[in-house]
Amino acid sequence: MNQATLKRIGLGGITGNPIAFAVVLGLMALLLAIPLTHNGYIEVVFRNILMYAAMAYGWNLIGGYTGYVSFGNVAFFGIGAYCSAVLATHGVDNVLLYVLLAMAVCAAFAAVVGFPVLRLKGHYFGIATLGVALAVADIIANLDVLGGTGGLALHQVDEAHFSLYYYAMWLVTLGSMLGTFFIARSKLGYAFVAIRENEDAAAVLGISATRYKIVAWAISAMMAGAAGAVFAPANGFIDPSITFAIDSNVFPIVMTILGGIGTVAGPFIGALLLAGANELLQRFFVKAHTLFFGAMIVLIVLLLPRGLVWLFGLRGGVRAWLKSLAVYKA
Amino acid sequence: MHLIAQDLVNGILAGGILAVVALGFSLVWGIMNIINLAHGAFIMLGAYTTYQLFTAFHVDPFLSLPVSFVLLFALGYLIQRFIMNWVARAPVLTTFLLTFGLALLIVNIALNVWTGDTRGVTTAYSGANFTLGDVTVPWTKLFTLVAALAITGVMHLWLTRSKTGRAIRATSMDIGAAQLSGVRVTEIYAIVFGLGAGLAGVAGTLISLSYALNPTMGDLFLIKAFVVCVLGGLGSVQGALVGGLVYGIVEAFATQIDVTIGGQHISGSGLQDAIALVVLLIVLIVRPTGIMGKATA
Amino acid sequence: MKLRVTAALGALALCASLAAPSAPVSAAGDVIVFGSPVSLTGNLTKEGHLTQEGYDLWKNYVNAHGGIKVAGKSYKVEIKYYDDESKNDTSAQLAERLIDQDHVNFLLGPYGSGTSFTVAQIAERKKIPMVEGNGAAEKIFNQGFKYTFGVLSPAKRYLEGILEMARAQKPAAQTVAITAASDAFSQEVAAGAAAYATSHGMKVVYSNKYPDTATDVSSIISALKQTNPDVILNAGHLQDALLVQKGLKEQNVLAKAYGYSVGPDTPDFANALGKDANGVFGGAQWSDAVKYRGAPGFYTSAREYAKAIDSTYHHRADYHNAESTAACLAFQYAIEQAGSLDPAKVRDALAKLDVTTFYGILKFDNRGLNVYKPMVVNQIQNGRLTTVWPQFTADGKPKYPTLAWGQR
Amino acid sequence: MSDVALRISNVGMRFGGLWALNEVSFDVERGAVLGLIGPNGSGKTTLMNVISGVYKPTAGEVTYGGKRIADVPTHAVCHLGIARTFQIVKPFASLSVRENVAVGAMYGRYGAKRSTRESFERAQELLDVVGLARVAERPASDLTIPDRKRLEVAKALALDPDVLLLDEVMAGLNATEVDEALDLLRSVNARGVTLIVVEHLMKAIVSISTTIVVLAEGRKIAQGAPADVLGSPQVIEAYLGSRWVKRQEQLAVIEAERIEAKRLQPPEAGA
Repeated sequence: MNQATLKRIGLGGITGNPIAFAVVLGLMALLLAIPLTHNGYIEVVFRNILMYAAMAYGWNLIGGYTGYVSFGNVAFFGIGAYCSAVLATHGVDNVLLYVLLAMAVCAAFAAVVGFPVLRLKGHYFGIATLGVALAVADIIANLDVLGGTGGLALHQVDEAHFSLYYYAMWLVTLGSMLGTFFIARSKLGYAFVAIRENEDAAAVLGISATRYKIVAWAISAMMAGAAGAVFAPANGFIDPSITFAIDSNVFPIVMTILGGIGTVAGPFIGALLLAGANELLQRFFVKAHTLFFGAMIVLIVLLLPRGLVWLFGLRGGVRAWLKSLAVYKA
Repeated sequence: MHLIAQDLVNGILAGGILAVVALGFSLVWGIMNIINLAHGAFIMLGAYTTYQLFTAFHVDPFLSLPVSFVLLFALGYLIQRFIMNWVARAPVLTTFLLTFGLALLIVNIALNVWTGDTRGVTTAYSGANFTLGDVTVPWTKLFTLVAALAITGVMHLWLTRSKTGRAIRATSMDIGAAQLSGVRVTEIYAIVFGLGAGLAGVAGTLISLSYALNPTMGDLFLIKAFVVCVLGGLGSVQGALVGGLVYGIVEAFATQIDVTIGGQHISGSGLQDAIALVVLLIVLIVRPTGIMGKATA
Repeated sequence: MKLRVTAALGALALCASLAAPSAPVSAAGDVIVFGSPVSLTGNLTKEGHLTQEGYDLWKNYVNAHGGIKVAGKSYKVEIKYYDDESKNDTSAQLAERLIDQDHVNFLLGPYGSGTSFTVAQIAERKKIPMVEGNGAAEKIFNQGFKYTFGVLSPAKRYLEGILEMARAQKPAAQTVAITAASDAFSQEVAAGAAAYATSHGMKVVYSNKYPDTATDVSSIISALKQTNPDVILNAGHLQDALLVQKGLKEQNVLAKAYGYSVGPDTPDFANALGKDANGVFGGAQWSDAVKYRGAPGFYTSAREYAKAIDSTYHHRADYHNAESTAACLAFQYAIEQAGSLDPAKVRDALAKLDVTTFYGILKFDNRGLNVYKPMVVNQIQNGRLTTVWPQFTADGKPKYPTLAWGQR
Repeated sequence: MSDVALRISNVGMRFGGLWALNEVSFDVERGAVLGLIGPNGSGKTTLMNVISGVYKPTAGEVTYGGKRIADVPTHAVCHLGIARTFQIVKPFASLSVRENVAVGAMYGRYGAKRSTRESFERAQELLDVVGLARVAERPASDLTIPDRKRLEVAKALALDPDVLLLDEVMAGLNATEVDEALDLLRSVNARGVTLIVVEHLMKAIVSISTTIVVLAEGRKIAQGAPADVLGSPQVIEAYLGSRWVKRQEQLAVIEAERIEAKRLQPPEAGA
């Protein structure tokens, strides 16, 4: 089995394996029923899963589809959250407005910053985005109007509105998922993938790499920003250490890769599994859960180097799978 | 005037450590294309090695440098050989994910071994200093800088002169060609990863002299390593040094900025990360491969 | 195909087990269950453990002495812990779980101001009282929360005592330099100290902040050194306290007093610095030297409490221990006074609480904050933590001015 | 004759101290098939890169319909009607063969007018034309070398070009495949597409080109009809080296001697 054949395994086209996508859509439909449990805990757990999934979709678009590995998407999550907080402190109490403003601001910010930053390639792009994220966090932490490190308190969440944020987050995630699906299948998606595969060859085919990279990053920013915009009022309080947390930066990347990079199902599957497993481990191993969490990631990477979506495309049972693993060994 | 000189000295002294912090990270990234998120954990292990030797056997921290290098080299070598190698041909980000998991594992094992207590390595000469005109220079940090320079120099010589060093550089330029000329890439990779870990261990030892230890200390240095190695130029020994010094000096001078604009008090010190990062962005935009990086066509 | 089915089943099992309650904590009706998300891993592990020790010591005492009496009936106490890794979204999730899944009666606070704030909101929404002893940022108490109570003195008071002490010495301190980490708690501490100094005729000659991720503060120390202050204060956490103290020695900065908001009270501080820790002052919520006479139902004096901590956990009682235990005590007395486990009634009892304990007075203002208890000032003297201020509770005299480096 | 599609005037391209191209000038007429030949390193691929806008020339200019190509960004060059293939093929490895071609149809000259679906239909047509329909669904990274060359041509054709630059699309093909490729190019040319062909296979070049331009060490050394150009000793020397010329001369002498000997031999009786 050669590298080329391996690449085909589990790929199933630009949107990834269709069965995996169908399963994910089904799961999304099920998640709509979560608030019916009237269990705040379950709701918060899944709201956080959805939040991470939306951020993972954002990252997947620029990192997975366009091949520009961003280490700074948390900036958009944070900016989105602050958009909500600023509106809330000015008396606006409307999640839709929060999300719209966050998406607009994030897209604009991504476009402005993207112009110089997206000229950089590969690792240098990655670091530049990390720089942008840390700098944005630092600047907000030093701005008194935004509460500095003290943060901003939004209005108190009451029981009646509690599920509202769940549904809002669900919609943001569904939007990111379907957005990814339709973008991937559209001309835009093919431009992104062409840039990922070979920027020079893409240019010769008439694709303006600069333009489409910025478009990809702006859409990516909108997804993360929308998640942030719902997170802020749901959490009721934000500060730079919450909204620009390292985890919020790394987790979506980890989830996407674990689920299946450059697929529509991957980010969701990754988020569900990672956040779900983390929650369970935390419950059963109050102290050692992070240890097991680390071990779990290592094992999954070693057993499924191309992500969980790969499972859906594997044919020929355990033996074929083991055989295909050997190909990744140096 | 005296503050400017003092800041320059502070910056250079801090930059020397950052250079070593970034060196191993930069080599692994530049040569193997692996973003090693476990680098911070390796730094922490190096610091604890020094701590253990110091508290149990009163070994001077500087004397423990070779020990932490060797121990961490061995650890890195084994990890690459028996874990990372398993997915060596998978896409780049797969190994990135793997190092994320490894970092979690190592840090949490350390939490169980050493607990979350904060510890320090305080030697008899810790804090001793001398003055040059108005400028105060702490001996420990000066020695640290000297050690950092020496390590960078040795690394540079080894990479350019030794047979293995050349094989490493050949591999980083063209794996296929290197393989054809008889380089065992698996072995080279294990050595490079070991080297990266060993240098992280050395950095940890040097850090333990000025910074208190706890199992999660590595993360802060990991982020700095990211910035420094790109600032200087990925995979370049001199780049790490230049990047470290630039970063240290920028941070030192950023501290003294202090202005008030429209009622908003801006402390450069509070913004020192942001300032350093803006410098990074400017450098990258002017020179997309870092200060010492090779310009590519 | 088989693989996929296995995977799908695995995923299903995972979802299902999320919904299931964990170990049945409140089997019978004669147990009061408290819940607390604390930092058991992550960068606040140490503080999280101290918090947990404080809670557990109280639980063991109460259970060994017949439990809490509510309307004539004795209840045993149980505490359900989860690890919030000091992360905000995690502690929110855990607080919800404790309430909805584990059905705890009451919440004990997490460690840290940010997480306390998050959990406070959930307590408010669910109308479950929370008493916390480890989130001193005043912001938490300015939101109008009715179900959150803090047993500790607010952040702005942390360094006031040191300034008060330094002003009372001869020669009296005139000038002060303040360095502070950028996090919310430290900023409140610094602002409080600066306000106190200015309003009491002292001059703040230097004030600056550094990122709470700083690994080198030497340039701040260089700038501070130029202003030649009488008192050097640092508002931060253990790691930066060590960094600052080392840096001060490295640059040979001489002041009459060195004070830290957090650091000197943890044994780690003196262990890490050795002799260089001598002479350092630390603001503390409590020390084992305080001379309060506590109400019955628990150790009545600080000495007894310290002895219990030492024999159980084999280290000197830390104020994180004490304030955590105090949070439990607030519940104990409030529940007894309410004579009920009804959350609303216990809340009202907490609001009216006025009791003295080994830790000091437990009484809350209308925001839920314990503003009635003074802070203490400790000084490390010959490697030992000695309480030196306020005078009525001190077990030693402040050594002032602090000796030059190398003579300590 | 005045219908010039592409004008290359005094183009020079310097890399560091080396002039890869030096004062190269020639016109390409609309509808022509121009063969561009020269030894390795003579600057053929560099010239292709200049024409397709990948490199900006150090000196001189390339104009297409009176418009300077150096001012047009790479991605917009194809919108003018110029398409190219790469000597080292650059397929989008994880995309299928059809998708590879469809990307060209989407973003090429008439891409804006095509829906995604129409682009795929166009791609399928082109795959039929180049003979890749049988592997349309396979990932491009699976293709054999000859198929990759075909894919390059199909991608370029998907851009609906007026001028098509072909960089060694026949290298590595066997005799039958070369003939197929030539037929393909002829049919493309017959539809009015101007071709610029870089090729090592002399036979192929000669059979298809209307004009041949010869480059050596970055300079143009000859231009003209295939037969004329290939006959020129200067070209032969530059292209094949002086030893080859010498050997040809020796061969010519031997041949002349052989013929002479044959003439002198008396005819056999009864033959």
